[in-house]
Amino acid sequence: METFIQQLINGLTVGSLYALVALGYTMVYGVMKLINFAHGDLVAFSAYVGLTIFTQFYGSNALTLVNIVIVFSLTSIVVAFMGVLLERLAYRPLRTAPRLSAVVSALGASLVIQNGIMLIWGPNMEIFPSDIFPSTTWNFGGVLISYTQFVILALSAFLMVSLYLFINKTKIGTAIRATAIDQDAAKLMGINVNRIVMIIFIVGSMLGAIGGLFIGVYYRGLTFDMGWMYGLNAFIAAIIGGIGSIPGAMLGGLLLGLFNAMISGYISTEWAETFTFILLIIILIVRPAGLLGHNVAEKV
Amino acid sequence: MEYVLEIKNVSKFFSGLVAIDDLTINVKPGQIYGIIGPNGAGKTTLFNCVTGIYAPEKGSIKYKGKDITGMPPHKIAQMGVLRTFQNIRLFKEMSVAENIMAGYHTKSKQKWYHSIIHNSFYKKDELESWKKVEELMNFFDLSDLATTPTGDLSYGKQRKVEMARALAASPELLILDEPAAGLNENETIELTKIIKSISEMNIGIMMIEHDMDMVMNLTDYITVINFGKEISQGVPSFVQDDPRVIEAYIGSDDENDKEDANGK
Amino acid sequence: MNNKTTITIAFLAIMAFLPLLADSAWLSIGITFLVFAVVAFSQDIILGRAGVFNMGHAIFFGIGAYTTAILNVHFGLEIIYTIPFAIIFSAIIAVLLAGPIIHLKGDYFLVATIGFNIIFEQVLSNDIFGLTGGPNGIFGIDVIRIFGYELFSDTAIYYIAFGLLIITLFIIRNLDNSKYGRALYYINKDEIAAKSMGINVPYYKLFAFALGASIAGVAGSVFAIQYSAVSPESFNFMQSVMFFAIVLVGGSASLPGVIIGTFVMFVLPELFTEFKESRYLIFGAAMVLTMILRPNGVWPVTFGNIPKFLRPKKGAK
Amino acid sequence: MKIKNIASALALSSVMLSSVAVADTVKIGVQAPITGKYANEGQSIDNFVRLIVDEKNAQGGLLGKQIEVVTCDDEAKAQKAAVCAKKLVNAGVFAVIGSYTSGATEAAQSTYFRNKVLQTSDGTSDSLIKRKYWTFFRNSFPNAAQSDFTAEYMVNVKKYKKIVVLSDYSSYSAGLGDATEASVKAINGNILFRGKIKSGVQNFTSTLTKIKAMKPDVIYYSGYYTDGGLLRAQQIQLQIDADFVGGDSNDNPDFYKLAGKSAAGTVLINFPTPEILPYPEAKKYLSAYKKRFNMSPPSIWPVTNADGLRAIIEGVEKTKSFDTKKIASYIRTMKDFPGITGPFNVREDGERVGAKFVVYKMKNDGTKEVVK
Repeated sequence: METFIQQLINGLTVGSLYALVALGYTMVYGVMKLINFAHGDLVAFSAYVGLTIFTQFYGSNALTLVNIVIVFSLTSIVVAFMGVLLERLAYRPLRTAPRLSAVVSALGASLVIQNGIMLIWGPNMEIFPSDIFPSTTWNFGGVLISYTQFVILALSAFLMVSLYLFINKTKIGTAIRATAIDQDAAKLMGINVNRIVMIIFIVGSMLGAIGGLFIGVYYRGLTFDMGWMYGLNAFIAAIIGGIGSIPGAMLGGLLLGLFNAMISGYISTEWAETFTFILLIIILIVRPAGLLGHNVAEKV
Repeated sequence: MEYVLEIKNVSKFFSGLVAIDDLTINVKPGQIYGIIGPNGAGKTTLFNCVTGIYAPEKGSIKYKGKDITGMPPHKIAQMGVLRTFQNIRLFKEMSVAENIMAGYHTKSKQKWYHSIIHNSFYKKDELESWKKVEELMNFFDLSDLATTPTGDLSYGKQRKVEMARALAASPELLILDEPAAGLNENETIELTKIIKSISEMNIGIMMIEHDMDMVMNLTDYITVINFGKEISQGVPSFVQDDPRVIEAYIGSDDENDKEDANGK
Repeated sequence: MNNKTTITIAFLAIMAFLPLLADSAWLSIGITFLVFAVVAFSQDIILGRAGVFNMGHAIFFGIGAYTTAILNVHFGLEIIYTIPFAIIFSAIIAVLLAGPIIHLKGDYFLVATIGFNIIFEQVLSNDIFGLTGGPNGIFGIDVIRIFGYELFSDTAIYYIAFGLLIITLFIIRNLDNSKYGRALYYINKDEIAAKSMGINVPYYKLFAFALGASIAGVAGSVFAIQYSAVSPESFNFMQSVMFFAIVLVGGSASLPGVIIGTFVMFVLPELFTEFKESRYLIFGAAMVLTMILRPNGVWPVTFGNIPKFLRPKKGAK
Repeated sequence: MKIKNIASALALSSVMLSSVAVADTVKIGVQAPITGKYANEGQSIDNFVRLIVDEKNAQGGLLGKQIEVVTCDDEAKAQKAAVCAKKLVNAGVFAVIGSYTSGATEAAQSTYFRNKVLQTSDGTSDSLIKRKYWTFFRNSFPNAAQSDFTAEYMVNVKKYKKIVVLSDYSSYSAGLGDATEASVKAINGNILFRGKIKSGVQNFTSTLTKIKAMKPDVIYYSGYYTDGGLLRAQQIQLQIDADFVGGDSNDNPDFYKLAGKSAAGTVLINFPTPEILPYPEAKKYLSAYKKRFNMSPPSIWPVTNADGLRAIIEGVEKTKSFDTKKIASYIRTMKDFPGITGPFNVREDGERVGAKFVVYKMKNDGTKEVVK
């Protein structure tokens, strides 16, 4: 039982990272119907930027809370700027082009960011300091939660609730939802679609940046191609939840984290990815719109 | 066999909303059957049910006495029910001849291996196919445009290509969704003649049209629908004077407006 | 003689004489180019013609290579006899994998094929049934013998690959001028219109898969012969991304387009080794830029491929 | 484009032809990952080869001929390695040093064999000598030697009763893991669990939680430090009360950076690192290397490759010929040739014998002490 609950905690931690990243995919897909393949690489980029700021400004001394907040904010701003730049340069010129052109452009942008990271920070692993958060671990009857895990779970939950409120309760949120449903109609209603897309990229990139920083703080080792793996998992999470659906991305992320943990914990580490993708394919076949998305009838 | 198409008590819902409601329509071979009604009445939805794009929730559709309800579109087309689209669906980048060839697909007897090895059977079949395309291009006066991409053609020409494409499949039921939309007066007159001569080949024709002059001139029989329901049925002269029809059309939009429910 | 034929003949002539000029190292780059061009052409049948978003094409290339490797190394079958199996297995696997998901639309299909490719990598790496050799792959594949002659020189392998390219181009030409080939274009351009003309969309899409996969399968066999070794990393997801990008950057269903794409992605890196560090950055930027400047690829396809007697006489209009 | 391709191909081949014609030099090839993930190792192999060759050339060369080094970058990829092999053979080398990884070495082996070119590599995969090519000999020690040593240490020295063996999926790591499992079983040790993790996924908590429930005495990991350090950190975070023993590729400063304070107590089994090699040749060559390149080799592997080269040079000088067949059989009969990495003995099948290993233990402050 302890083992099971421990696996649950393990799964939820990584699941909330997936969820944070998945939100970026799902928001962009919702509005632009584009798989932003470069999003995972932005996440990796944010981890590197965060590390550079940490080491530049604070050395490896233990950090105060204020400093941590500053690093997180600065990184988010830099990455949000990158996200907007990405949209301007690689996606906006292709908004009316064939679907596949945008897909190729996204793949190209992913290569550019990934190899840009390699050229800037080098091909070898960069390592986060191990003492950003205290190394406290709480023991609840054999089930362990570390300080870092707790911060990840709590802050992710906070961010997701905030985003949910932002999308559902604010005027901008309403405009985003309207644009996602019908861009042309939204335009007619006086919504500036370019501005909405920019907001989507800012918010998505910032969430991805927080995810990337968590990955850095929790796992510490950074490689220039790491974004691809987190991106892929997060993207699968977005599809499981129903791509385009924001609560879907959150649910999908958590479920995928749990699913991975349970498969590796109880069935097989050898075939863990295979199981993940079989799950994905089954969901695509049985319920292509995902758990929380809804099917749109084909128009003729 | 009296009817080429028998639609019996067909209903179709979209997420709980009724799109067509208990319609019954019978089309005879060689008959030109008009479907009219205000925008959003469910006319195109009816056509989509007949051609298999949608499966109706209730009722049955019979083609030449055979039940085709819920069959996939390509099977229905293979049986001889061909259509054109309200918002022209041609293969834009491809030439007029290649577009018409698409209609001949069901008639060509080529097997998969003929796409790898071209034997004498292939050559014969291919020649026959292109001859048919040539015949249709002559019929529709499109021969000069054989190699032109259809995307570059005028609206009227595109409508003709779409009809030629449907005819290439030698249909027994031809479904035309607003064939005159966007056409000028001369083109409409030409189109009327063409439709007439198609019906003389004993092909049943079902058409949606907003151009009332054309409908009244051309059709043998009409069903008027509104909100998915039949409100009147009969020969043109009867329908024209039916008070229920006049009432349905009062306050409705300009007759050339796009039907919103049919989308893109 | 039209433009396309001229280009094809000129290209084949250059490729035919290349071994006379190149040394062995350049020859093996030449072989790689030919093999990858064949794979790209086979992907072009699925992606460029049928318009199916297949991002797992390396699977079929890999099935062919592993079929040859396994049958030769584990079962002692002569290389030449492994090729029919490579064709058939690739086609069968293609239909089995694509079949259940063939109705999925665009991006969903793409994601499912990414999934298949990653499962495929894992199957190879986990040494399934003790056949695939795990992450090492399979070494020591025999040389190819035809009519008792051992063909082990690079020149011989080059001409085998060259022959395969010619056969592929021949098949593609025949395909484009047939009922099946045209059906693929119709589906690509407008699926609903194609359906309404009586075209059985899933059937033709699966046909494209089977044909594309079997050609990729033979290319895989030649690849295995060239290196006398196969390993999972040659058939990973990144390779599929490359084959996907080649077709779209060059131009869907366009012969020069696919040749240009293959050349840029696989041969240029060999020529400009000094840019090795930044070459993927340059590739990525080139992919973005090409799509912005030429959304339909560097050299897009042109239609109007109809018999002479149907062409309007000059000056008719 | 096409024309340029042919032109450059022509230019290249003519350069090669003309250089083969010059008879007063001999060529030695280096096949190594100059770029990519293992670039630092590959570059160091190239550096070390050039150091030794320059020394030899300064002494008047090999049998009076100056040695020329031709380097080919295989990026540690099998496919590139096959191309490299052909390039080097065409360049007219009589011997090749490399490559760094077993996979790239194995992919090139048959080409060198067919063209009678000597090859020596540090690759540790047991399969490298399976085909018994006379052209090939190993300059490091095989996985089997390390796994026997590790098994002996865990089962007989530390008396662990419940052993967990983990590896990643790479050929090196999975091979060492399998070999260790077999070695432990061969001396009647108890393998509780043999698992694999995927390199780079970073989250190993599920596997570790599962292992925790089995209550092992020791977790042995045969993969690379990039995963080993995290594995150790997550083991401590999950409070799994077991020792951690790492295979040679865990021995890297980044292991401690990744594991942080959790690194303390970790045991690593490795070949002696260059700094602690006790042999006179080691002092000489390593200080020369440091002087010239302003750093030490990143690991022992460039050094074993240097020994491979020195063995070949010795073979040429003793047989007074460049006949590779003669050199190869001479190398197989040498007795305790004084290598930088210790006495150099090669068995008939090309295997280097007489492996030496060191056991290190990590201390709290990140330094390591030699236990054995």
